[in-house]
Amino acid sequence: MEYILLIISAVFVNNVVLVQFLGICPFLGVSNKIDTSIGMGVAVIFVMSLANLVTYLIQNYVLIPLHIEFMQTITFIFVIAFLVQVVEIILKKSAPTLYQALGIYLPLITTNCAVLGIAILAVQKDYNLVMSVLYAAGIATGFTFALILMAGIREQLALAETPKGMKGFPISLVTAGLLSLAFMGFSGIVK
Amino acid sequence: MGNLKYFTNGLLKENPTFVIVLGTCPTLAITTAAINGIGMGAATTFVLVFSNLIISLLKNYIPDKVRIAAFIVVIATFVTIVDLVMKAYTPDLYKALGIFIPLIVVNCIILGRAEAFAQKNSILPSVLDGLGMGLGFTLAITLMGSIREILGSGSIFNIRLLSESASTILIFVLPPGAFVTYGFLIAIMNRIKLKINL
Amino acid sequence: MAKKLESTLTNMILSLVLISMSMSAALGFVYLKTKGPIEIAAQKKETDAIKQVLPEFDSDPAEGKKERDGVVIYRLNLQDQPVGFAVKTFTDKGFGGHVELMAGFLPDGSISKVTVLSHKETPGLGTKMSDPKFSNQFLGKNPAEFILKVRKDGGQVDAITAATVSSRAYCDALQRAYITLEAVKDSISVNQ
Amino acid sequence: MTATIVYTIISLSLLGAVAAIVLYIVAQRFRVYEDPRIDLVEAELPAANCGGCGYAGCRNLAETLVKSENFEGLFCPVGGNETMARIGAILGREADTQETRIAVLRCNGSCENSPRTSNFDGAHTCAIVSALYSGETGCQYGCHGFGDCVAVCSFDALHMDPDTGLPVVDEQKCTACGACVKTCPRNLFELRKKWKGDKKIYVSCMNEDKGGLARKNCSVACIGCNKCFKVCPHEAIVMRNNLAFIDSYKCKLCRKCAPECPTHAIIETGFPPRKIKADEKTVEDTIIN
Amino acid sequence: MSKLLTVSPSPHIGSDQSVQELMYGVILSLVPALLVTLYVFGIGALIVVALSVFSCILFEWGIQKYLMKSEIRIRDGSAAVTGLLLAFNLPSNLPWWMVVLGALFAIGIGKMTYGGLGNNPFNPALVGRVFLLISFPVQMTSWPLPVVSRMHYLDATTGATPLGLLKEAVRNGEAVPEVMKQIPDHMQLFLGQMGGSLGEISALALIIGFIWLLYKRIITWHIPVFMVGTIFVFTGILWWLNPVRNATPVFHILTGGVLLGAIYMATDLVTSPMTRAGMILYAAGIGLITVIIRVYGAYPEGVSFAILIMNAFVPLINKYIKPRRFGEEVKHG
Amino acid sequence: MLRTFHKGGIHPPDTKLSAHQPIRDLPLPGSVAVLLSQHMGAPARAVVNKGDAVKTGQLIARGEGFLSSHVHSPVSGTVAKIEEVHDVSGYRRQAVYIDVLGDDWEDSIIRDGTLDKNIRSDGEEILKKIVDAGIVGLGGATFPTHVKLSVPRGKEATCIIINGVECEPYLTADHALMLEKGEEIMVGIQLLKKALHVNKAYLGIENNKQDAVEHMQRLACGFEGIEVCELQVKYPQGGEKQLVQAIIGREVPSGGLPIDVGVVVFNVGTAFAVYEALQKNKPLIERIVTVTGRHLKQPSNFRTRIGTPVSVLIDAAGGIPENTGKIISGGPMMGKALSNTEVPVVKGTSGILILPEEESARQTSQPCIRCARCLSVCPMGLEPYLLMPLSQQNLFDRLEYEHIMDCIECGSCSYICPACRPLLDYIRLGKSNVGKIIRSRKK
Ligand SMILES: Cc1cc2nc3c(=O)[nH]c(=O)nc-3n(C[C@H](O)[C@H](O)[C@H](O)COP(=O)(O)O)c2cc1C
Ligand SMILES: Cc1cc2nc3c(=O)[nH]c(=O)nc-3n(C[C@H](O)[C@H](O)[C@H](O)COP(=O)(O)O)c2cc1C
Ligand SMILES: Cc1cc2nc3c(=O)[nH]c(=O)nc-3n(C[C@H](O)[C@H](O)[C@H](O)COP(=O)(O)O)c2cc1C
Ligand SMILES: Cc1cc2nc3c(=O)[nH]c(=O)nc-3n(C[C@H](O)[C@H](O)[C@H](O)CO)c2cc1C
Ligand code: SF4
Ligand code: SF4
Ligand code: SF4
Ligand code: SF4
Ligand code: FES
Repeated sequence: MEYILLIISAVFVNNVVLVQFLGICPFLGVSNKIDTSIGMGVAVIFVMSLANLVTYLIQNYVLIPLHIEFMQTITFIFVIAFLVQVVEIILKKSAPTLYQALGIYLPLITTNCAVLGIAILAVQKDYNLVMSVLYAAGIATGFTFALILMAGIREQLALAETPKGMKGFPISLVTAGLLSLAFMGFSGIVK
Repeated sequence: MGNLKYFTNGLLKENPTFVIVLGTCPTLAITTAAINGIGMGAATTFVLVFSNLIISLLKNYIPDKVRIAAFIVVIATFVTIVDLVMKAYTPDLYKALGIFIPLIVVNCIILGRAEAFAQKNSILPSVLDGLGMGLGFTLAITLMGSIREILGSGSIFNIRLLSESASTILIFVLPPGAFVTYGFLIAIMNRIKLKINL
Repeated sequence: MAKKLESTLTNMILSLVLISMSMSAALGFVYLKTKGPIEIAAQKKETDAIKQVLPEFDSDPAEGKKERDGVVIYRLNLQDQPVGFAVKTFTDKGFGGHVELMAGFLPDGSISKVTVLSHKETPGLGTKMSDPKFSNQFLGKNPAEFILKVRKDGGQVDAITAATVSSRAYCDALQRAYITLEAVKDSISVNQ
Repeated sequence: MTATIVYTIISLSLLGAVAAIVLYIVAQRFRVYEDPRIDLVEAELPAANCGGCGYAGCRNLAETLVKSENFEGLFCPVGGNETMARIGAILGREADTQETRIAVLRCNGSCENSPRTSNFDGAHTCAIVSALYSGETGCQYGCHGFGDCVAVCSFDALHMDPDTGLPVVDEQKCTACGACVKTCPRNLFELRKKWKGDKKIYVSCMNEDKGGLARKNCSVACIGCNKCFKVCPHEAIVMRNNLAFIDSYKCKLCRKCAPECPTHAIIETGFPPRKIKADEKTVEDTIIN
Repeated sequence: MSKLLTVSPSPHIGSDQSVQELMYGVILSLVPALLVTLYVFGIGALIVVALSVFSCILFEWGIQKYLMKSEIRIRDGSAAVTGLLLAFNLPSNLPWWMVVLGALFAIGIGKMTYGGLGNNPFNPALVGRVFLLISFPVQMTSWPLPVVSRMHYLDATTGATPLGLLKEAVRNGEAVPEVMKQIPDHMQLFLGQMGGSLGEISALALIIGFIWLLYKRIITWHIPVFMVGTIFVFTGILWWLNPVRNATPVFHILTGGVLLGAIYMATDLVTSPMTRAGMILYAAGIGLITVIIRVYGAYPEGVSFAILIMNAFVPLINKYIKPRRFGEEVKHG
Repeated sequence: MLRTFHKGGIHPPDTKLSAHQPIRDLPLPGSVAVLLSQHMGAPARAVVNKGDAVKTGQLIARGEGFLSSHVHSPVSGTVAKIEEVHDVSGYRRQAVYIDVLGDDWEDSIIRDGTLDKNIRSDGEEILKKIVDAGIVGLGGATFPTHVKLSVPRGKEATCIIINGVECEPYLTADHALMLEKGEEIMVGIQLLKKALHVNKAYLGIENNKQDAVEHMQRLACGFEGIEVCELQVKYPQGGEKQLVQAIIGREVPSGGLPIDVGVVVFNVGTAFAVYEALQKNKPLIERIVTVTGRHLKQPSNFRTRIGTPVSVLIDAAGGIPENTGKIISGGPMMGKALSNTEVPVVKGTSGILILPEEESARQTSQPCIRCARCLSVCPMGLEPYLLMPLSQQNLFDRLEYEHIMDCIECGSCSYICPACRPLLDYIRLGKSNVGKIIRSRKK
C-alpha cells in the first residue's frame, strides 16, 4: 500500500512538472508532438531510475561514511552526466533503432533538473533503495504523463488559430498553468 | 564599448528568462516572493561569472570528449560553494530556495553559456557575458517574484501593502499562477521587443 | 586561438583529474571555512526560536535540554531563576502533514507564546496559523483549564476560517507539548 | 579536519579519472562515424528550412551536399551563389554558379483590364476557385487574386495590390525560392534572370486563347499577333499557343519588342521612360490583320 | 442579365442551426434554473449573475477590440453563456470584485489567450470558477442559507453545503447516516432547498433544461448520462461496501453541481470529445475523478476539477478514438 | 423501420417542386453544342467535319480507349463548327456545333413509343449495343456503363442495384421517369441483369416518393427477380456505397467499388437508356432534366436533347426570375454553379436549379466550435472538422492517414456546420492534392 500511495503521489498529486517545478525546460521544449513526448518520457523514466539507483549507492556507501555529504551535488551531477553520456554512446552503436527513437533525447536529460532534483529529494526523504528507485520511476512517469497531455493539447493548438503574441512559449506556459490548476483538484488525496 | 555589448546582450536581447526561456524551473518555483528572486539571481550570477571565467581560462586545456564533464565539475564546485556560503550566512533565504540552490548546477543557462560562449571567447567577454546573463536572469525573476508577491500575498519584499485581513489572489503564489504569470510576461516582453525594433 | 588539446586518453584523464583536484581542493577549503558558521547559524536559529517564545533568559539552551517522543524540551533560566520551558513540538495532522511548533510555557504552566517552525500548509489558509490573530488567543492560557480543541470539537479555540484542519493540528501539537512537558518537567534541571 | 579535504580531493579525482577512462574506452569501442563536414555545411546554410532547394530542411541539404560528388542540381536559392561558394570552399569543390533570379507575375488582368463575369463566393483561396471553375473573369488563364502566393511566400516578398487585385513582387525581398511558382494554380509566376537595377522585359500574360477571344476577356492580353516575335533581333521570343514568351536568358533588353505590342502586354521595368511614338497602332487593327 | 451570377462550390444550401442559435438555446434552457435560484437566493443571485454575464461580455469585447484587434464576435453569445455558467458556479454572496476577477480569468486566460471561441482546450467558466476557488477559498466556500438570506447580498447568513457537511463529518470519523439527519432529504435536494452555488441547487430545473437541450438537438445525451451513471455506480459501490462511511449514490448525484456539470459544463462542445465513444470515455473519466476527489481528496466536491482534468485528455481522446470509418475492416467472403 | 444506411446522413428539406409535373418534350432549339467530353474518361474524337449534314442519332464522335464513350447527334442539321464551348465548370472544351434543320432521325431507330418486353439479345450483344449507344451513367458521375458491365477478373457480380433514390432536394427527373416509363425501366433492368449474368435486382426508392414506390412495386410483380425496396428518406442515400449498405447491408470497403461486394449500381435513367438502346435501337441523345426553383414560374421535367443550351430550358420553364442569384446544374447538395447560361446540357445533367439572391450567398464562416456535427453526419465516418485545417496547412500525410480519399463529396458536413465553415471546399482541395501524391507514388 505504501508503494502504491508513493506512486500515485508521484504521478498525480505531486506531479514533478505541474506542482514541483522540476524539468520544465524539456517539458516546454519537447512537448509539441505526442510521439516525441513518448520517446522523451521513456528515456527519462529509464535514466531517472538508473540515476536514483546509483546516487543512492554513492550517498550511502561513499559520502556518508567519509563524512563529505557536502559533495552531494557535485558527485551526483557528475555521475548523472556520465551515465547519460555512456548510455548514449552505447545505444548509438548497439541499438541504433532504439537510439533513433529515444537516444536523441538523452543529451537533453543531463540538463533536466528533475533528474538531479529527484535524486537529491530521495536522499532528503530517507527512502530506502527500492523506494528511491520506485519514487524516481513514479516521478518520471508523472513527467511523461504531463508531457503527453501537453503534447496532445499543443497538437490541437497547432491546427487552431492562436493569437500571434501568444504563440510559442506564452501559450504553452498558460496551458501548463491551466493544467496545473486542474491538477490542484488532486490535492489532499495523498499527504 | 565593444565589450559592453556582451554585457547588455543578456539584459534584453538574449534575456535568458524571457527570450531564450532557459532555467525555467527556478523561475517558476522560487518566485513566490521578490526577495527570493534576488537571492536566487545573485547565487546564479555568482556561479555564472566564475564558471565562465574558469572555463574561458581553461578552454584550450580541455579535450573535447571530456568537455561536458569538466564543465560540470567546475560549475558544480561553484554551486557547492554558494550552497555552503548561503547556508552559513543567510540561512533563511537558504531555506526558502531549498533544493533549487544545488539545482543551479543543471540550470540550462549556465551550461548553455559555457558551451555556447565561454568555450569560444576570451576571459573578459566571458565574464561580462556571465554578468549580463546573470543580471538579466536576476532582474527577470525578481520582476516575476514582485508580481506574484504583490498579487498573491499583497506585499513586496515582505512589506505589506494591504491590511492583514484583505483577500489576496492566492493563486499567484501557487503553481498555476507561476505558469500563467510567466506566460504573460513572455508575451509582453515579445511585444515590447517588437515595439523597440520598429 | 591556440590549438585545443586532442582527445587522447592521457590528455583526457590528466585534464579531468587536474580540474577535479583543484576544484575539490577549493571546495574543501570553503567547506572548512563555512563549517563553523553553519553550525553557529543552526544553533542561533534554535536560540532565536526559543527567544521568541519566552521572556529574556541567559542560560544556554543546550544545557537543560531533554527529548522525549520527538518533542524537545528546554528549560531556561535568568540568573539561575527559572524563566520557563520552551517546547519544540509537532503534529502530523496538518493539512499538508507535518507541522512543527515552538511553544513557550511559563513556570506556572501557562502559554507564553507559540511560533510555527515549519509546515506544509496551503498558503493563505493553513499559513494563517502564524498570524497573530490566531496565535494570540493562546497567550496566557493554561492548558490545564483551557481546552485545546477547536469550538467545533467542543473546545475553546476559535479556528481559522476555512482552515479548521490546520487549527486542529495546531491544537494537537500544543496538547502534545503540554502533556510531554508535564511528564518530564520535574526531571530536568539546569545544572545537570 | 584535514581528512575531509583529503577525502574530498581523492574521491573527486578518482571519480574524474574513472570517468575519463570509461568515457574514453566507451567512445573508442562504440564509435559511430558521422562526417563532421555536415555540421560545417549546415552552419553555412541560412537555416530558413524553407525547402526551396527541394530537400527536407537545411540539414538534409547539407547531408546531401556532403555526400554528393558534385553540386549538380543542388542549390540553395535563399543563400544564393555566395553561400554555395563558401560551401564549395569547405568541401573543396566548384559550386555551380547560377544567375540570380527573381519572381515575375505574368498576368496583368486587373479588375479594370479584365472585367468580372461572375462572383465567386466560397473559401478564399486560388486553389479552390481554380479547381471549381474558370474564375471570376472571362480569362481562363489569369490571376484569381485570392493570394495563395502571398500566403506561401516566407520572405514577405509578395503583397496584394488592392487596386489591381494582383500580387506584386517586392524585388528587394524576393529570394527566388520558387514557392509561389509551385503554388499558383494558374502557373503565373516565372523565375527570370535578374538584371541590374531590376530591368526586365516580359510578356505579362499567360492567355493561350486566340486573339479575339483573349482580347474580349482582357484588354491587356497577349493576342498572339507575332509582332514582337518578328521584331526581336536576338531570337529571344518564342510563340506557343497564341502566346509570346520572352526568354530572359536570351533577351538583351534592347527594348524593341515592347512598343510593338498592340495590347501593351509586354512590360518593361527599371528603364528610363521612352519618348512616345506618334504612329502607334490600335489593337483592333492588329486583330483584323 | 445585368447582374453577375454567384458561383460557389457545393453544397449550395445549409442547415439553419447556427452558432448563435446553439448559444442562445443554452441560455434559454438555463431559465428555469435561474428562476429557482432567484427565488432561493434573491438579490445576491441577481447581482452575481448580472455582473458575471456583463463582465464576460465586456472583457471579450475589450480583448477583441484592443488586444487582438480582430473581428468583434460577442454577438455569437458564447461569452454570455460563459458568464451565466460562471455565475451558476459561484455562491450568491461573493463580493462583486471577485466575480469580475473570475470573469476576467475565465474569458481572458481561459478563452481569449487561445484565440477565442472554439480554440480553448479548457472550459472557460470552470477555469474562472476554479481560479476563484483556489484564490479565495474562504469566500468561495461559505454559502448563503437558502431562502432565508434572500434579501441580502454580502451579509447573508451562511452555512455549509451538504457535501461540505459530509466531508467534515467523515474527517471527524462521524457516521454518515447520523450526519444525514442534519441534511435536507433527497426530495428537498431535488427541488433546490439547499445551500450551494447558484445553479447547482435545483435538480428539477436542470433536468427541465436538459430535456429542452435534447429536444433542440443542442447536445446529445451521452455525456450527461454516462457521467451521472459513473458517479452513481462508483458511489453506489462505496456505499454498499460501507454505508457508515459513505453517502448514498442519490445524495452524491443531487449535490455539488453534478447535474449542472453533467448537463452544461461537461457537454461544452468546444472542450469535449468529438466521437460518441470518446464522449463516453470522457464522461466516465469525469465521473471517476469526481468520486475520487470527493471521497479521498481535499475538496468536498470535485466536478469542476474532474471536468478540467478530462478537458486536458480531450485532444488525446480525439487523436486515438476515431469514428468508425465506412468500409473499414470489413471482410466479405 | 424502413431500411436505410447506418452512418451519418442529413435531412435537408425536400422541396420537390416539380414532383408531379409530367415529362414534357422540350421544343427543338435552333442550334446545339455537343461536348466531346460528356463522360468520365478520355474525350471522344469527332468523326464529322464542319459543313457535314447529320441526322438525329448519327454517330458524331467516337470514344476511343477503354474509358470513353461515343457521342451521337441529338438533332438533325449541319455541323456549323467544331469549337470550344463553356462546360459546367466555365472552362472551354471542344464541342460540335450543329444548326438544327428539321427532325430527321436515323432510319434504324424505332420511334413508335410502344413497350417492347421481348428480350432478344444475349449478354454480349447487350454490351455491344450499350457501347454503340454511348450510354453512360445518368446518376451524375457519367461513368461509361459498358465499363461497369465488364466485371474485372477475380470479382463476381451477384446482383445489381438500381438507384431510384434521387435524394437531392428539388430534383425529380428520376421520379418522373419512374412514374411514366416504369415498365421500360423494368425491361432495362432485365437487360442489365442479363448483361451481368445475375438474376437478382433491387430497386431502391425513398419513401418520399410513395407513388413511385407503389407503382414500381406493382410493376415488379410482372418481372422476375426484381425487388423494389422502400427506403427511409436520408441524404445521401443515393450515394452508391450508402445505397448498397441500405439495401443489402454490405459495406463497400474503403477505397473499393461496389463490385468488391458483388454489386453493380445503375441509375433508373441508365436502365431506361439501356432499354431504348436495345429495344428501340436509340442511342443516348436525350434525357430528362428537371428545371426548378422557388421563384421559377413553372418548375418542370423536360425531355431534353443533349447540347441544348441551359438558357433554352429556363425559358421554357417560364424565363429566368428577376432575383436570380445562382444557377446550378444538378441539385443543391452536389450540383455545380454555372457562371454562364449558354452551357449546353450534357448526358449527366439531371436538373437546373435556380436560386434567388438571398439563398445564393454563403453565410460568413465562423471559427469551428468543435460541435462534432460534421463528424456525426458524415456518411463515411470521416472527421471534416479536422480535415479542413489539415488541408489548409497542406499536411498531406495526415490527410491520407485520416482517410480523406474516402470522402464522397456529399456535402453533408458543410450543410450541417453551425459555424458555416467551408469544410467540403477544403476537403475537396485536400483530396485532389493527396490524390496527386498517391498517383505519383504508384508510378
Ligand atoms: C487545496 C486546498 C487546500 C487547503 N488547505 C488547507 C489548509 O492548509 N489548512 C486547512 O485547515 N484547511 C485547508 N483546506 C480546507 C480543508 O479541506 C477543509 O475544507 C477545511 O479545513 C474545513 O474547515 P472549515 O470548517 O473551517 O471550512 C484546504 C482545502 C483545499 C481544497
Ligand atoms: C477510377 C474508377 C474506376 C472504376 N472502375 C469501375 C469498374 O471497374 N467497375 C465498375 O463497375 N465500376 C467502376 N467505376 C464506377 C463506380 O462504381 C461508380 O459508379 C462511379 O464512380 C460513379 O459513382 P458515383 O456517382 O457514386 O460517384 C469506376 C469508377 C472510377 C472513378
Ligand atoms: C452523395 C451522392 C449522392 C448521389 N445521389 C444519387 C441519386 O440520388 N440518384 C442516383 O441515381 N445516383 C446518385 N448518386 C450517384 C451514385 O453513387 C451512382 O454513381 C449511380 O447510382 C450509379 O449509376 P449510374 O452509373 O447509372 O449513374 C449519388 C452519388 C453521391 C456521391
Ligand atoms: C451545450 C453548451 C455548453 C456550454 N458550456 C459551457 C461551459 O460550461 N462553460 C463555458 O465557459 N462555456 C460554455 N459554453 C459556451 C461556449 O462553448 C464556450 O464559451 C467555449 O468554450 C468558448 O470557446 C457552452 C456552449 C454550449 C452550446
Ligand atoms: S498569382 Fe496565382 S496564386 Fe497568386 S493570387 Fe493570382 S492566381 Fe492566386
Ligand atoms: S515565394 Fe516567390 S516571391 Fe516569395 S521569395 Fe519565393 S520566389 Fe520570391
Ligand atoms: S463531404 Fe466528405 S467529409 Fe463531408 S460529410 Fe460527405 S463524405 Fe463526409
Ligand atoms: S460542424 Fe462545423 S463547427 Fe461543428 S465541429 Fe464540424 S466544422 Fe466545427
Ligand atoms: S531549469 Fe531547465 S529543466 Fe529545470
